[in-house]
Amino acid sequence: MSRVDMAVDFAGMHLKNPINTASGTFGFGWQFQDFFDVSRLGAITTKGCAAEPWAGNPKPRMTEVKGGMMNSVGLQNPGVRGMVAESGEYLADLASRGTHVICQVAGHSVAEYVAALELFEELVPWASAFELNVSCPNIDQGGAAAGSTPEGAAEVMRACRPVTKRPLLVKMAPVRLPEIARALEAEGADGLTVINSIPGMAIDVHTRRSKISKPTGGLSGPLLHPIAVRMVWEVANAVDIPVCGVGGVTSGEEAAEFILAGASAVSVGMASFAEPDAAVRILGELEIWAESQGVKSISELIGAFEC
Amino acid sequence: MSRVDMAVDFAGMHLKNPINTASGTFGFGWQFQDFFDVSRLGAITTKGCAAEPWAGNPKPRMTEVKGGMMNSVGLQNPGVRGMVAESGEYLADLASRGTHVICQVAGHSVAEYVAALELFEELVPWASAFELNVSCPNIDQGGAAAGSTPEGAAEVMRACRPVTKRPLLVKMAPVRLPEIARALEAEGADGLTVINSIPGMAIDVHTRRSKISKPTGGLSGPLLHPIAVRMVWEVANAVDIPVCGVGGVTSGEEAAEFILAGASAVSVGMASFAEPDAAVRILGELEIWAESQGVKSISELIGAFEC
Amino acid sequence: MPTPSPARMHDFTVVENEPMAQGAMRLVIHAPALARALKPGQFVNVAVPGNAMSLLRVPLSFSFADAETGDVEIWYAVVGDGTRRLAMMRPGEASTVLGPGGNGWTVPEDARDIVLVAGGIGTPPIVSLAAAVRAASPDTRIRTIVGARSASALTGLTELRAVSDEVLVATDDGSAGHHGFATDLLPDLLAGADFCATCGPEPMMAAVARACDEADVFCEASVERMMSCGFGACATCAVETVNGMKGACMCGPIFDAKEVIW
Amino acid sequence: MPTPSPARMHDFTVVENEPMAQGAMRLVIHAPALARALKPGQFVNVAVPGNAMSLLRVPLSFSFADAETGDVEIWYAVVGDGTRRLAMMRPGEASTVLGPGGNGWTVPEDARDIVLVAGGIGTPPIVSLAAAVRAASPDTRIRTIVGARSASALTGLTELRAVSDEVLVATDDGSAGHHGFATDLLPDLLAGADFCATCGPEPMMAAVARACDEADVFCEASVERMMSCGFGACATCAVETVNGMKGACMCGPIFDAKEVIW
Ligand SMILES: Cc1cc2nc3c(=O)[nH]c(=O)nc-3n(C[C@H](O)[C@H](O)[C@H](O)COP(=O)(O)OP(=O)(O)OC[C@H]3O[C@@H](n4cnc5c(N)ncnc54)[C@H](O)[C@@H]3O)c2cc1C
Ligand SMILES: Cc1cc2nc3c(=O)[nH]c(=O)nc-3n(C[C@H](O)[C@H](O)[C@H](O)COP(=O)(O)OP(=O)(O)OC[C@H]3O[C@@H](n4cnc5c(N)ncnc54)[C@H](O)[C@@H]3O)c2cc1C
Ligand SMILES: Cc1cc2nc3c(=O)[nH]c(=O)nc-3n(C[C@H](O)[C@H](O)[C@H](O)COP(=O)(O)O)c2cc1C
Ligand SMILES: Cc1cc2nc3c(=O)[nH]c(=O)nc-3n(C[C@H](O)[C@H](O)[C@H](O)COP(=O)(O)O)c2cc1C
Ligand code: FES
Ligand code: FES
Repeated sequence: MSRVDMAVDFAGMHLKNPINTASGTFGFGWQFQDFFDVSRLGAITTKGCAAEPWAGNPKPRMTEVKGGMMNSVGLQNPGVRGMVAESGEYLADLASRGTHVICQVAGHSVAEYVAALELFEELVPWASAFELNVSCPNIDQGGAAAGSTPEGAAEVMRACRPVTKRPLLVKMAPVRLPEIARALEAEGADGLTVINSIPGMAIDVHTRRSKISKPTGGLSGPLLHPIAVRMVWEVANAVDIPVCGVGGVTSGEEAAEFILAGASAVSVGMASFAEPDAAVRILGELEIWAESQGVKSISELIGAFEC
Repeated sequence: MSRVDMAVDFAGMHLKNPINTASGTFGFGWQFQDFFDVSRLGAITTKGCAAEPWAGNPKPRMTEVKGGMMNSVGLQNPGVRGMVAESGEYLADLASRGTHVICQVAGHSVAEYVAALELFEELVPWASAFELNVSCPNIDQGGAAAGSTPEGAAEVMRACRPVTKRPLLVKMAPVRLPEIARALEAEGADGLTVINSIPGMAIDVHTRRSKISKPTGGLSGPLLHPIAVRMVWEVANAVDIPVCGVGGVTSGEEAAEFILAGASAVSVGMASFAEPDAAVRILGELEIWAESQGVKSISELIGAFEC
Repeated sequence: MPTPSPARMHDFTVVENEPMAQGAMRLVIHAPALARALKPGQFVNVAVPGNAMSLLRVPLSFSFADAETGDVEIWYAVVGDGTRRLAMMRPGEASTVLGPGGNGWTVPEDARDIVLVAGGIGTPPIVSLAAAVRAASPDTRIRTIVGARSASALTGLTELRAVSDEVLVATDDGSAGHHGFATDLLPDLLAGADFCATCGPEPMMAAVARACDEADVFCEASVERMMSCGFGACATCAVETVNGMKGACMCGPIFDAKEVIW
Repeated sequence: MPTPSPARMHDFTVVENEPMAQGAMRLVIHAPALARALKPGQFVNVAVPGNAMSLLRVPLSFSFADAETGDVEIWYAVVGDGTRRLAMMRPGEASTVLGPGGNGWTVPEDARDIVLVAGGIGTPPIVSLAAAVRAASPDTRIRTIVGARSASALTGLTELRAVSDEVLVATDDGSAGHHGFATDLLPDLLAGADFCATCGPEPMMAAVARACDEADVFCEASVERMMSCGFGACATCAVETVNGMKGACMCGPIFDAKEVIW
């Protein structure tokens, strides 16, 4: 029994603790069920799905870089219907055990976001919230473009807002954060997930070609962390809606940095690849830290960075 | 004797090789003179100097992060006159030995950039070029702000352009690169240095305070490299003026990635701290790579990335 | 819900780690529960200590898994930072391994004449398969082709000869066996065969797949991809198939060679 | 041109690396040219292997440098990743060290009654200074105060007793000597002193500086800053002084205590 109440309110959800999982790094949850009790987490965010299945990018889709990895999966997904058929039962059960399920929504255009969200709204009663991924660096049109200007992001939000009464989160690109955050808040976003992977490049200097099938890919891992903490702080200072911190979390202290910077929740990403139960270890470490801070509730620490 | 001609043309300078040093990581050159023959480098870029001396930020000014470091030096500098008095003789001699000296120019406002550049123009006949640092993340006004919008960057360039006929480079912030690059090219910039350190944050979760004296600092080191390579590629594709790549170079292959991505020169930054002769080791490795590529001149490899 | 990966987290200690051929090492690890669980064609995912900048595991096939001793044998080429660090692990050193990963070979029950084609460092899954087939059915005919750049890079000859009826060798430089591609030798062997398994460089496997298609022999191939997780969570390992993208770590690494778009 | 740092790159091997007090280790490295060059108060900058994510060296003072044997002795507190990795280096292991860095103490030629104040892991530069003063002038009076959190964290007592006329001890918890701050004991000693040197936590050194100022005794302090390079190239080590910012690695680490804005 912890002496600190780990529960937090995040975008209209009451999470039993702040630990969430980053979209695209936790599959649809069931991939982890034999490694640990997934229902110990506050929430999970599922891989971005579009109205129709996407094949994603050619191989190779991944390369390691110093301090992380770079991927060009290109949002391969089974489509909303495929996802529900495959994983719906598991996710509904997980939701019934008190872990909020956040379904990420993908699209190449405003119309595709709306179409995917409409399908989700209809087919996934167990989902607590939806996250619009307007920032995937790995798709040729739509994603990156939409999320990289205040106007583009606002347009997606404006079109999606009427589709559901459930909380709508937006996964933000690592660019022009405060501006875009304000634009999204104005259009009714309930929360912001900061940040998506930062576009990078890794060249094989012998073949002179990209180490992945596209010239650029999305960077994940520890290399992002100090950048992501700064971005969370900027966004938390710019808007009143809550923020979920993402980027390079491998320890409870790194999660704590996000919370101090103003995040109400923290997602574990690629750390789960090499260590499938990383999220629950990090939760334990976060709890120890919260206890060391002499607070009754971890919510007291949200934004408690002093400067 | 190398079988590859390592000379490159960069912004009106003929460099004996593409290796340059990143401003703020190489002092004023003489700090390295007992570690290796600095005149083996194509160029060096000196610490940013303003018209008047700056005291910089309080301590602590540095913390290590995974894959790099974060600093908040805040452009402490002796002012142009102080710099010339202290280091002018050394730099003039270095220039006479065929290593181009690029003097970086700092300011809090357009007027201060102009004032510093005017002083430089008058006092440093031995400098081959000037680099406007419109992107220092560690000063409260001016720097970061000026370089983070196309309008702001263009304004600085427009005001400085008439002051000197020597090449004017601009050290770019890691934001909105292609747009800002085009704006700078339109105002007559001769070359672009990409990128300055990325702002980050590191929180001591026990004291809840920043690990440095400011809430945010500038990140350097390997963690930047894949991001910087991508940004160099974007800029090189956006403009016709040449680019110098900076960020996380610790090996010849990492320098080669910048060249393939479109950089005509490459600066070594924090690698010189732990290994003072890193730049010349990297030069040797770059030469070996160039030889392996079966070219007559390393210039053939500039932008030779295939995608 | 689809079936999750059979992979579990295991501690291991290094038993042996020695050079075995040009650029290749033979690693024996002690991990009893893993050794009991592994089926030929599956893989393991090893956490290699020594570089805090590298967070991912190294996916590797196995050549032998001994349920009695608890040892698992791995043959690997030293190609980059991860395998270089692996090559530095000394007997007694410990780390963790995730496994078994993937599906394993599915030799048809009634196969009585099988052909195996291994190239380069692709021998391990072929070696474990050959041993299993031989153990299960002493009179199945096993004919094997092993290829490599050069004689010094050949692996698994002894092990494969011990269980095969015939082992043919091909080297790119002619320093051993046939001077040329392993697949040059294949068409002759396929006549009469009812199953073919292959693991090696992708162009080789593609050629094997084509030859089997022409000879109408059912062929399985062990397909490699850059893997981030190894248990179905990341989609970096996708293989283009005639039935859409399929993850190498869950639907593979063993694929019906006809299904793969080479 | 200002004088560049005297630092050069040296290879070293570890001779000894053993716990010496609560949380502190005693390291002896073999680096002959460095041992010959070091003057009391200077520092060295050690590359510690074992973490590819950490690129900077660890700056450390030295307690003894033996020009004959070529050995340099370092006492360090294990406080973070760099010093934790250093604590794992075994005798025989090799790496590189940059040094000597900085300026060293400047004891006035005519000083005949000196007071030394060391706190925590700040003893090394005081130990090397005391030994040098004693060697140079057998009849200079040396009185020393050593402070620490607790008796088990005291370092350098034996070494300092061997060369001091008197050694006073203070611990925060009273487990040895005076129960309280080292600086509580200072005013009595300063009467008659003509030089004071201090190294330890910044609040302690500030108090020493104040006391010396009041007693009109020339005082030098060894000031620590986060250092990126250690040879004047980065400006991360700046110390605020009444004469503006001064780099701890070039103008320091030893400063006239009156010059420092504490
Ligand atoms: C299911 C599976 C089984 C494998 N079995 C074996 C085996 O039994 N023996 C063996 O030697 N190798 C095997 N590999 C390949 C092995 O995983 C890679 O050689 C290894 O990951 C390289 O890591 P590195 O850090 O040393 O090299 P890196 O520096 O990461 O890369 C060096 C080269 O290896 C390639 N590579 C790197 N990682 C992978 C990967 N995960 N999959 C495919 N290619 C990669 C890169 O494209 C590059 O050309 C297998 C791969 C998979 C997916
Ligand atoms: C000139 C000089 C001489 C020194 N001499 C000694 C010595 O003789 N014995 C000794 O134990 N320590 C000495 N230090 C301090 C020593 O450098 C730090 O304790 C060490 O760098 C910590 O590294 P880390 O990676 O273990 O800790 P980190 O994880 O980097 O940090 C742990 C703690 O140490 C502090 N710290 C880290 N690096 C430095 C640094 N470069 N300077 C000051 N504080 C730092 C941090 O603020 C933090 O509180 C000296 C420092 C300087 C600048
Ligand atoms: C293989 C992979 C796939 C990803 N797919 C998605 C995705 O579908 N949607 C998304 O918003 N982010 C995706 N991401 C980004 C992560 O959600 C996360 O923002 C990023 O990895 C940074 O967090 P980390 O450093 O903790 O991994 C993906 C990341 C990886 C590594
Ligand atoms: C201590 C320090 C001081 C710096 N000072 C400056 C500066 O004055 N002007 C500037 O444009 N960049 C400055 N930089 C940024 C570097 O020039 C470079 O852009 C950055 O460090 C990335 O390169 P690296 O990863 O190779 O170090 C500084 C970096 C460091 C670490
Ligand atoms: S390696 Fe992650 S899904 Fe296959
Ligand atoms: S540590 Fe770099 S200037 Fe002092």
